[in-house]
Amino acid sequence: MSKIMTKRDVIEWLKATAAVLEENRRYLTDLDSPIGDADHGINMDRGFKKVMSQLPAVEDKDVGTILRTAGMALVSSVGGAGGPLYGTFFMDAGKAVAGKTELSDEDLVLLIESGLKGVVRIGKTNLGDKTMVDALHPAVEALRRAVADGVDTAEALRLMTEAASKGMVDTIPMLAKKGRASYVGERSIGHQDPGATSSYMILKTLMETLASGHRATG
Amino acid sequence: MSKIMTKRDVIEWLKATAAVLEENRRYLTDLDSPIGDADHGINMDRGFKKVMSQLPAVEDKDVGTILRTAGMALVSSVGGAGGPLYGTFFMDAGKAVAGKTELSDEDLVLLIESGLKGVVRIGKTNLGDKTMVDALHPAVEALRRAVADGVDTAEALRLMTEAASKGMVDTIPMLAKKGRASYVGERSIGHQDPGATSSYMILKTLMETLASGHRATG
Amino acid sequence: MKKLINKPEDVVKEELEGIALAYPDLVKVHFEPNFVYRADAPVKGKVAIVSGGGSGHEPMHGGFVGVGMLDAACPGAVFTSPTPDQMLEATKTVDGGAGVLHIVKNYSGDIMNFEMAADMAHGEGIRVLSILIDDDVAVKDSLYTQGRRGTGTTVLSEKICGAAAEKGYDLKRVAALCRKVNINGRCMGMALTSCTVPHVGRPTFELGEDEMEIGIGIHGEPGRLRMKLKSADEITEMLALSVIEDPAYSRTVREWDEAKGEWVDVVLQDPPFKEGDQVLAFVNSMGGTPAIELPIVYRKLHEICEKKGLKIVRNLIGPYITSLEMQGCSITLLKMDDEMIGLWDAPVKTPGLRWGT
Amino acid sequence: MKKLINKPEDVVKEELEGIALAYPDLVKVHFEPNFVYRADAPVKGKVAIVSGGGSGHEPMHGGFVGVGMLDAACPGAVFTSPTPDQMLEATKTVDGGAGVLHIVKNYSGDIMNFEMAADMAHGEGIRVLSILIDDDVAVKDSLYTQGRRGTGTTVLSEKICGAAAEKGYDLKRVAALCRKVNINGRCMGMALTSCTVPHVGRPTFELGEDEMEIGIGIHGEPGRLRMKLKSADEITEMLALSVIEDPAYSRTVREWDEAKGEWVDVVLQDPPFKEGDQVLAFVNSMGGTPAIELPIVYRKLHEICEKKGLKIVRNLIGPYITSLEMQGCSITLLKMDDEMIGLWDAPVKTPGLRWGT
Ligand SMILES: Nc1ncnc2c1ncn2[C@@H]1O[C@H](COP(=O)(O)OP(=O)(O)O)[C@@H](O)[C@H]1O
Ligand SMILES: Nc1ncnc2c1ncn2[C@@H]1O[C@H](COP(=O)(O)OP(=O)(O)O)[C@@H](O)[C@H]1O
Ligand SMILES: [Mg+2]
Ligand SMILES: [Mg+2]
Ligand SMILES: [Mg+2]
Ligand SMILES: [Mg+2]
Repeated sequence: MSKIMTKRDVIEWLKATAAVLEENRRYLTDLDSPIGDADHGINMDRGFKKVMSQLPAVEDKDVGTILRTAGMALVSSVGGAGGPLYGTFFMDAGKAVAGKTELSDEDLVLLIESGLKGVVRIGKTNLGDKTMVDALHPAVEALRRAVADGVDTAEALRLMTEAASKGMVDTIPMLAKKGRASYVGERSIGHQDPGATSSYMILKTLMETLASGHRATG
Repeated sequence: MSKIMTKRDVIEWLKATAAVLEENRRYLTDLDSPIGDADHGINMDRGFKKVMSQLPAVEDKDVGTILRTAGMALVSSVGGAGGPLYGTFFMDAGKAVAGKTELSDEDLVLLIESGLKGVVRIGKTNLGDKTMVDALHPAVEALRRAVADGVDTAEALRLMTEAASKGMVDTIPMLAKKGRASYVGERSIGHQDPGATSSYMILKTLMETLASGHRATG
Repeated sequence: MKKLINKPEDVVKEELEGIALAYPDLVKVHFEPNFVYRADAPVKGKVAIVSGGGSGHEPMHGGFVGVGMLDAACPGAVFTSPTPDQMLEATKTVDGGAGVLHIVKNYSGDIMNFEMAADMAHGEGIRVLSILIDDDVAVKDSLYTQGRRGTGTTVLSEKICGAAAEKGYDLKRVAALCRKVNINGRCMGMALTSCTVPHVGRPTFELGEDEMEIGIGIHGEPGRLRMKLKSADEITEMLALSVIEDPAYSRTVREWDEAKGEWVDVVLQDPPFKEGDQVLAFVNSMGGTPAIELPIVYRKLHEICEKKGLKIVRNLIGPYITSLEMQGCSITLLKMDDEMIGLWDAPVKTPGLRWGT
Repeated sequence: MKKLINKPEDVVKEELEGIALAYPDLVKVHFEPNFVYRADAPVKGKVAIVSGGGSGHEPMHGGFVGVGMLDAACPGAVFTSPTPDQMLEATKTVDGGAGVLHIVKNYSGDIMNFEMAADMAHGEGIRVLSILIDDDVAVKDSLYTQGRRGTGTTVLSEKICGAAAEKGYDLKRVAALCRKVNINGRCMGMALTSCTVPHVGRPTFELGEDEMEIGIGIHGEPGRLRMKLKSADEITEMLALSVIEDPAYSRTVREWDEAKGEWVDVVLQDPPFKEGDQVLAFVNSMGGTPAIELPIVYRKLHEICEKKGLKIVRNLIGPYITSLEMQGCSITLLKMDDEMIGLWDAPVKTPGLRWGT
């Protein structure tokens, strides 16, 4: 199985994610206004800034350690729902690929799937609750299927991102059943979930990182 | 000396004043906003409503009693600076014409002059302090001079009102030295004093009452 | 945005610095992770009570740390639940050997962060029990959603349980008492204006000059419905009747089972209010509503309680659980028994609530 | 206008009704004329303290009636001094035979109405002394104007003199103490937003989104100057330095001379603050500024006092003398001596301020 993602790619992914979330701080916060408490972008930006500050200490470590460190940084700096959920996503993803310094297609599926499972375990989330899981779950499914079908990595990641995007948009008509959005009941309908949106951004950034990474390394 | 003002005229004056102040409640309050605390119109309206409620009980009494009753009603219902000042104006005016049921020109001068003296005593006010005294004082002077000169009543009252109006307008460029307006210092310049304005209204109403009263009684 | 702040990102830190300087006899402040704790912590042999939540609700929770109330409070960023390491550190700092009760408001974020902290504390051998506060009757359904938010009853539970801990109740008894306070308390709030999160810089929602929002939470999250502005009497009636007439409410919450050493589901049911009940009436300002308006609300609430046969035996009126500078109010009624009345009356000495000696 | 009220003309009446219902153990309310008085008044042999002023500054004054503070408070209409008959009735109701001190804020309206009331009380054979509070350093000149307004120091004088009366000070001594508090206290305030008088229905003044008003009074009257919005640190520095660096201030006030049986002019001079002074630092919310922001101001004030060699020995932080829902704050510093510290610490039990037993 060919290695498609190096340790350096993982670090690039986290860095690029930090940049994307900083850029979208306002947008994610705005999404969190009508159905939440107007802090999702602020929270994610604060969290990934903390991740950035922790990265130098583990850059030499394996992928698992890097991801777990990122997760712990998120848990200890984000707070809210996003902190434990994204913290667990990265900690559990890290545990799944512990010790590795390069990842195959299958490793990547395992990584993301484990992250998703962590979110569901902590959040007790069901599909259709209008949360980040509605973006993460179809994305994991799409990636897994593509990899199983032997689709090439770039295309597999494109399919994953497309599924995340569709899942994100599909949260719009949903009635929220988890998180703050559930408090506004019917009024949650018609708004895109901020967590699903940040999840889509994180996965899209993964796709882009590997695309440019592969270009760079030929 | 001919009687120019009956007990009924006094009551009509007070009633008409109540109506005028109700009508100008907002205007006087607005004048009190930039240099005061936005309540002068509210205060005067509340006070003269109380006067109205007390009038029936003293309608049969002499002018002095009627005016003192009005003054006491103002003292006990207006509060602020306006309450003691206008209350004293009417109480002292009433004391000056105690026992009378009809007033001559000279009585009227005495009435208003006594009221003004009461205001100055209570308020320790100097001319030019940017207060009601700046309308009342020139009005009293004008009325006194006109009466001394033998000018007919209607014309004397017109001169009084004209002087009050000029005094009122003259407060605009003044720097306030008494009352709340003094707290804003230089910023009081350029605004017309609300108390001078209500004083002008009260005197103008007196003129109009006697004009229409004289028409009515031929 | 008009606020007495410096940089938005420094609000919580500087607020804590001010608290540390202002009340050194009552509290100390630990930075990174941030928490406020009793000046004399740990109090040996006393059950410690720790709460926390997003900032912006002051005096809750930091202002309730002190003798007879909380042992520690963990402030998150504005409107954002604190992180597990704050709660863990606070828990370790105030544990006097008799265990620690976490009072947690029912928000996904708070629950997840507090659960993580409790798990870590258990791992370090500290006894921790958690009780959820979920009293907001504006949130109707609990079957498929997060269920009710924790609002006004939180303050009351912190006072009553704090007094119980001071009196020597053991951990299980304090937890049982807290559960009892929660199922006997119900709250509903409304907003005349939005609030502005410092980091965001604009009001969280826009309300027309003649509109208000009913069933609001404490985070500037929108309420259940928007309507034309009404009079204080009408608003009070709406809130009070929603609270008083709320039917028996049942939900499943997770609590730590010490015997089993795991989190278990517990079904709790609120007994509805009924004629003859003794209640504590809590009229709360959302932060921007000034003191002149609250007695007007209390006056009507008193009348309604009387009509409904509820006897107000204690009250609390003021800004105690706020939403930054939001104008509006909430009404909380808590059914009281003699034990709770005694504990309510017990001395308390915190920056935000103080009586007795 | 967004307020929790019914009809504007009923605000004060209904507020008082609410207070009567909420605090029957502490205060009673008399209607027409309106005043709030101690539930156990008159207290035989104790000097009684009566204050009053326009409504809209809650908890001042009605919220400060109770054991250890005021015996009665007379609320006028919003921002309008009360009438003489209110003060007269209140004075007669609470006089326990040891005389009554009127604490009067220096506004023409308050002075005139209180003087009339005192004269009437004297006429009825009641001993009444009056002390003016004029502490607002925003008002510079006193020679040709009304002089400084009475602001933050009012609250502090009511607490300290209330404790002295409770301790058995006689009338002259309580009055002398009040005079001492006044000349040792200075205050300055600012506003981020205007307030809206219920009867008027619109903000008293308009401030741009990036403007603030410095040297504001407590009645929505404009301040001395308007400027661009600044940070909490800069605002605190402006207010604190105006207070601390205010030079010796001298003015002539009128006081009742019992021996002469007439009002006499008394010249009073504020001693400037100097290094080594012990002070009480009072950070006050104008009503709409929430609790999260005040410690940020206190933090900077503490730093400045330290730099200036002033030692903060006591503090008070919260909304105590407000301007309806105005956002903003005021800073008051009061030079303390041991007598004043002891009286500050003495028990107080009122709706608005409570400690000790
Ligand atoms: N139980 C849950 N399971 C999965 N995701 C959740 C859950 N609760 C909330 N979320 C996600 O968290 C997002 C909100 O995150 P954030 O605004 O950072 O936290 P908070 O709601 O505490 O302010 C929501 O948009 C939603 O996607
Ligand atoms: N010392 C004084 N002498 C004469 N008039 C005064 C004095 N102080 C205030 N006034 C008058 O009172 C008016 C304000 O009255 P009002 O608004 O009812 O009272 P307040 O200032 O207490 O709110 C001023 O416009 C001024 O004309
Ligand atoms: Mg959020
Ligand atoms: Mg006025
Ligand atoms: Mg949040
Ligand atoms: Mg006034």
